[in-house]
Amino acid sequence: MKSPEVLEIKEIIEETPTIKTFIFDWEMEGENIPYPGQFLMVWNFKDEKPMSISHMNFKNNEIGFTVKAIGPFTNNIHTLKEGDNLGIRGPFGNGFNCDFKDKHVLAVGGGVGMGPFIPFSEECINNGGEVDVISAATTKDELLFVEELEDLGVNVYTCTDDGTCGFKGFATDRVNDLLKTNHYDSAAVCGPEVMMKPIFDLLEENNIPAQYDIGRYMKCAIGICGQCCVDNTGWRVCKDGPVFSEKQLRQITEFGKYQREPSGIKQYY
Amino acid sequence: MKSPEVLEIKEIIEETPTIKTFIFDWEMEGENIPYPGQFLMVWNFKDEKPMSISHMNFKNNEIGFTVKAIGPFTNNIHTLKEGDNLGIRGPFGNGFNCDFKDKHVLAVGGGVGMGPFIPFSEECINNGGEVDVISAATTKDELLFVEELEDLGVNVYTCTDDGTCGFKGFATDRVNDLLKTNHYDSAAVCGPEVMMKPIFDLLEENNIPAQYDIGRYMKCAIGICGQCCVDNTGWRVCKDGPVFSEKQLRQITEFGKYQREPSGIKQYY
Amino acid sequence: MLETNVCGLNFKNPLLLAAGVMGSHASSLNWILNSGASGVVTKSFSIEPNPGYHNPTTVPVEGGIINAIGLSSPGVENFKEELEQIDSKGVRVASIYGASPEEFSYLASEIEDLIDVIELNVSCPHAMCGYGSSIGQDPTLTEKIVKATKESCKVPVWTKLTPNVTSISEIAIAAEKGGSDAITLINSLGPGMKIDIKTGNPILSNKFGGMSGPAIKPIALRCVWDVYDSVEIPVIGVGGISNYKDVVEFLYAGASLVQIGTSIMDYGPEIFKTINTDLNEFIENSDFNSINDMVGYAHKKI
Amino acid sequence: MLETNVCGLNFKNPLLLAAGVMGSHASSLNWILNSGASGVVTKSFSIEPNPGYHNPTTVPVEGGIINAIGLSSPGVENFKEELEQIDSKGVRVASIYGASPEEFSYLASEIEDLIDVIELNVSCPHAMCGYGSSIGQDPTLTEKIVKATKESCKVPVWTKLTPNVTSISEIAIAAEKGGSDAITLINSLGPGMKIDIKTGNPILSNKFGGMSGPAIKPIALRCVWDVYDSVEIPVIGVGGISNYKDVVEFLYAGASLVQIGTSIMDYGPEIFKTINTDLNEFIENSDFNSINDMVGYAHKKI
Ligand SMILES: Cc1cc2nc3c(=O)[nH]c(=O)nc-3n(C[C@H](O)[C@H](O)[C@H](O)COP(=O)(O)OP(=O)(O)OC[C@H]3O[C@@H](n4cnc5c(N)ncnc54)[C@H](O)[C@@H]3O)c2cc1C
Ligand SMILES: Cc1cc2nc3c(=O)[nH]c(=O)nc-3n(C[C@H](O)[C@H](O)[C@H](O)COP(=O)(O)OP(=O)(O)OC[C@H]3O[C@@H](n4cnc5c(N)ncnc54)[C@H](O)[C@@H]3O)c2cc1C
Ligand SMILES: Cc1cc2nc3c(=O)[nH]c(=O)nc-3n(C[C@H](O)[C@H](O)[C@H](O)COP(=O)(O)O)c2cc1C
Ligand SMILES: Cc1cc2nc3c(=O)[nH]c(=O)nc-3n(C[C@H](O)[C@H](O)[C@H](O)COP(=O)(O)O)c2cc1C
Ligand code: FES
Ligand code: FES
Repeated sequence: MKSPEVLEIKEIIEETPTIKTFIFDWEMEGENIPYPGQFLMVWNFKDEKPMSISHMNFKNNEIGFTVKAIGPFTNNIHTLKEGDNLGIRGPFGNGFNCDFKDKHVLAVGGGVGMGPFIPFSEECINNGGEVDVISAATTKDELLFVEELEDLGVNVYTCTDDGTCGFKGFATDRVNDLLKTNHYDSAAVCGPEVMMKPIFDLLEENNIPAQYDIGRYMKCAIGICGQCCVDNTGWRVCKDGPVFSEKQLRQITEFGKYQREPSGIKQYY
Repeated sequence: MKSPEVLEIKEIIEETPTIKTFIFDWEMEGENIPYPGQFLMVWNFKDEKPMSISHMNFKNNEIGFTVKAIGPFTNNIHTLKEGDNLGIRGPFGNGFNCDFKDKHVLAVGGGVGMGPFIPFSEECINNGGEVDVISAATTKDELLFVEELEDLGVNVYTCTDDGTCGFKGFATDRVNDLLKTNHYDSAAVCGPEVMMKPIFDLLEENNIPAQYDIGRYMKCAIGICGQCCVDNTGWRVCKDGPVFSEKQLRQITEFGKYQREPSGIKQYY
Repeated sequence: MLETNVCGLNFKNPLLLAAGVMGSHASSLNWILNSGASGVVTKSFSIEPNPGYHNPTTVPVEGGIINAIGLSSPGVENFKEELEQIDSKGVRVASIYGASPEEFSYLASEIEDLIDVIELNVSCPHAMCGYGSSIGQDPTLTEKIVKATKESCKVPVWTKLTPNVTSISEIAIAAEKGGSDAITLINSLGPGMKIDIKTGNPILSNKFGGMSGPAIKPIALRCVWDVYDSVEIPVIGVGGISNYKDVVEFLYAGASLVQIGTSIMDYGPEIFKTINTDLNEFIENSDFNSINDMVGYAHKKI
Repeated sequence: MLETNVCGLNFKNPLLLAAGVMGSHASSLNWILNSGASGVVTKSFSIEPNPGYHNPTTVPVEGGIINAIGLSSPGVENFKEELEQIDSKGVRVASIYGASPEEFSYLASEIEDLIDVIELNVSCPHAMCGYGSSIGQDPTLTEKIVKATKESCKVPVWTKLTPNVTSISEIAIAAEKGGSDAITLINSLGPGMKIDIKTGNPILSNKFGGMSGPAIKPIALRCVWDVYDSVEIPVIGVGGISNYKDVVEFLYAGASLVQIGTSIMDYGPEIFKTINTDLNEFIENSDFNSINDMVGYAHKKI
């Protein structure tokens, strides 16, 4: 375990009106080497919160994450400029299995839940897999990573609640639609839990093995404080997750129902 | 730095009426590997004192030291039986240079100061050197390691104060005598300081480079407490020694004059 | 071989989970019980909900971590739901905290039917003023709180002390006088701090946090030694335990049971199984016939 | 870049040798000065000779060592010979210990002409009863001893405190009231202990010893932070320093100077040179213009 390392923001990419990507120099060696689906703890000297790794550049030794401004912390992060400091510790968690040689994989990302899917797609393709990605958002302007993924050779299917781009409707409907014409060996899903739950149900019905990148309130991120443990297994999302297989998720009885506030009080969806 | 490890005494050899060797199983690996001239700290659960390593068996994984009963601690050690426990930590200190390929080396050991000279001779011979050893003692029964050294192929010259075996007189006289007929490239000396000092003077006169294994009262043995530091350089006998070259010894102004009690008070010889 | 009885309760081995580590939900506590712990101590909870401090709440230091979680708690009403679900095959210890004898005794009476033991946290070194170690640094207040708790419940009460006092024996004796059934020591050490040298910011949002992990073991052992000599009631050792050798040291120093916290970070819940196996082997190869034989053994050697 | 002035004395850098480490002879102290320290603190000495405890007197623990040397001392008469020979190119600090105001003031008056500063050791955690931390845990006695010493000598007096108290600020304030010119913190932590599990013997002959080395740094830093906030006089930081980053942390927390002890075990006297070089580079690449600019910097950040 390491202390936060204070790094200068090397580059800021304005992805959408509410989402920015922050990029840092990062020595890609030893425990520093990230894996798709892992996350960082980001310290703005007032608070510290988890962010999925959305950018891994092994050639240029860079790492990055993509932040949606939704509250005090993320709004503050959005005010920062290139050259400003942030404390970073990690990578943490288990990450996705990306070992899909000759397999067809469907990744579904809702909003900023698209975060892990560039590194995930890259790794799957490097391993000889074929990747389709559903990038879902409320509206066209909020769609993430469409071009970047197409450049990687991914088949990207967009989906917006308001129909401003691609499929009009929710990600579940989009998945349902694709399943009619395509065969998938596996899936990977990340997004708000209210989005993930119906997709989980759908994929279960269709017997498609899948990995789910879930979020819980995090304090230590090193598997000790117990804040992020899920019912009924007690698994720590920060250490045993954040990615769980469909088999594991069947045992996480709180999935789609509630999560816990910092005090530990259950917050039902 | 390691804690004392409590080990069973594997074998006790009665070397002389006042001297015994204690042998232990010892994993010869990593930091455990000893070098001739290094010492161990030996804990009898009442006190802990330094003892030169006199026995190193790399095949059987054994280590040992040779103790002369002269006071409370060493008398207690002499009462122990095979199978009894002692705490051992080490090896400590720098050890002898044994790199004497095609050189002729004279080792001079007074009493239990012979301790390091079996491992020393073995290493010198392995490196292609020729070794003469003067084993000096008060009387014949107290002579140490004569046979063992001869078995190694060392030329052993005995020397007793009372003339009961070999040369009659002090070790210095024996060295003086040998220098008349033999050429030595280097020397190694260990014994009481009152014995070492005249030998040092003699070897200096004869321009023979030499190494001196000296003793000082020791507490920590890890170079921190400062008890064993020598004037005028401040070197720590436990860490920077216990073996010093003739060049170093010239700077150790207290050599042959005094050493310090546990309180730090100087004790003149 | 590993069974022992303390305060009239049977423990299938001397290893318990320490308070505050994976201790906020019944589900994680049950995982720990299934991993071989004989008992679990919950995260400390209070009457009212408390979100704790902002992150960062933990930071690594040489030989361990410092933490200032800030005693986050869902409040007793919400926490009852968790307590009810802790598997009764293990010894269930509820750690409670408050600011006054009344708060402690109220909490105890509210939950005593759901658990086996109550542990009083009068020792958290990063609690809000009036809580935690500010109590456990005052012998009179400690005695009062223990007494009030004892009067309000029938289960055994353990008092957990802070090492951050001039004399831990003085506090332990006060707790014993108050009627404590055992003394748990130590809560995390210090507090300590860490400062980022690039910006000058203390890393923990609370600036200070309690130190835990292997680095605090020598201090914890000495506290156990001292308190074992000072009181008649059992001592429960905690602080830096990561393997069976550490457990043996604590037993020898006078602990009847031990608790394990921070090492779960490095070894996971499996640490309980590993230590039980190793400890069992150690005892079988020794002259001891039970855990109880080992308790305080080092005191007889000097 | 590294020069600083504390208590009216010039230090060519902020690094001093801590008391008791290679500090018994002028020869080793001079070696340390030649290795780059700006000053040296001697091993603590008393009026009468004292051989200290039997071995073992040190034992390693996670992140450091524990020691119970037992304040060995040749006595002031014998030690004067050493004091006279310490090179005056560095700041010469004599660490003294005793059991009463009279003993401290006698010692101070005996040696003040031979040295630049007197450091009062009222903090050794393994001293005989009546000495060391049994003084530094009592604010009234601490104040009296500081006062008596100040009245008996003209050189600056630093008071070295133990972290093993409920409130270190309380003791620091007492020392300041007594007239101390600076506060040195911390002496070794605990005490702690280690037990051999094969035999059950505590390893140190004194059973308990003070903990030092990297593991105690978080506690030392927090003590410096607290005392910096509580007194007006300078604070001197010590505890677990092994590299320039540690020094920066201590300066930020409020230390005007630092002392280094246990790390010499791993890095030798060369550690002073290494840290000076690295610290100089750090400052040159920063916005600071002097050591003094850095002192207490972290307090301004919160
Ligand atoms: C493993 C993981 C990966 C994440 N990856 C990303 C990412 O790549 N991009 C992104 O924008 N967001 C990500 N998040 C969510 C992100 O941490 C929250 O958006 C952020 O913490 C919100 O903080 P706030 O102060 O801006 O808003 P708030 O109003 O304080 O919080 C809004 C919601 O964010 C969540 N949240 C707040 N604090 C935490 C915390 N300490 N730990 C976990 N969740 C918290 C809670 O659900 C909360 O209701 C991730 C969360 C997790 C657990
Ligand atoms: C590097 C080194 C290697 C040694 N190797 C051997 C050896 O191989 N065999 C052997 O018999 N002896 C050896 N000695 C000496 C041995 O340590 C002492 O003989 C022993 O400590 C005496 O203790 P005692 O209680 O029996 O006698 P005491 O009457 O207590 O001491 C007699 C003398 O031994 C020396 N001594 C005592 N305690 C210590 C101590 N802690 N550290 C150093 N010297 C001490 C002092 O000069 C003292 O005057 C060595 C000493 C050193 C420093
Ligand atoms: C993250 C964390 C949270 C803790 N929370 C509590 C708590 O709520 N109540 C308590 O009494 N002790 C708490 N502690 C202290 C531990 O129970 C234990 O006393 C201490 O950490 C020393 O043991 P260890 O070194 O095995 O962790 C906490 C410790 C940690 C690391
Ligand atoms: C072997 C040893 C001996 C010590 N002797 C003394 C002493 O005589 N007087 C004193 O004030 N502090 C003494 N100390 C404490 C140190 O000066 C210092 O306060 C403590 O070790 C913490 O610093 P460090 O971690 O850099 O060693 C001693 C420490 C050690 C390790
Ligand atoms: S956040 Fe602490 S255990 Fe996961
Ligand atoms: S014995 Fe302690 S420095 Fe050598």
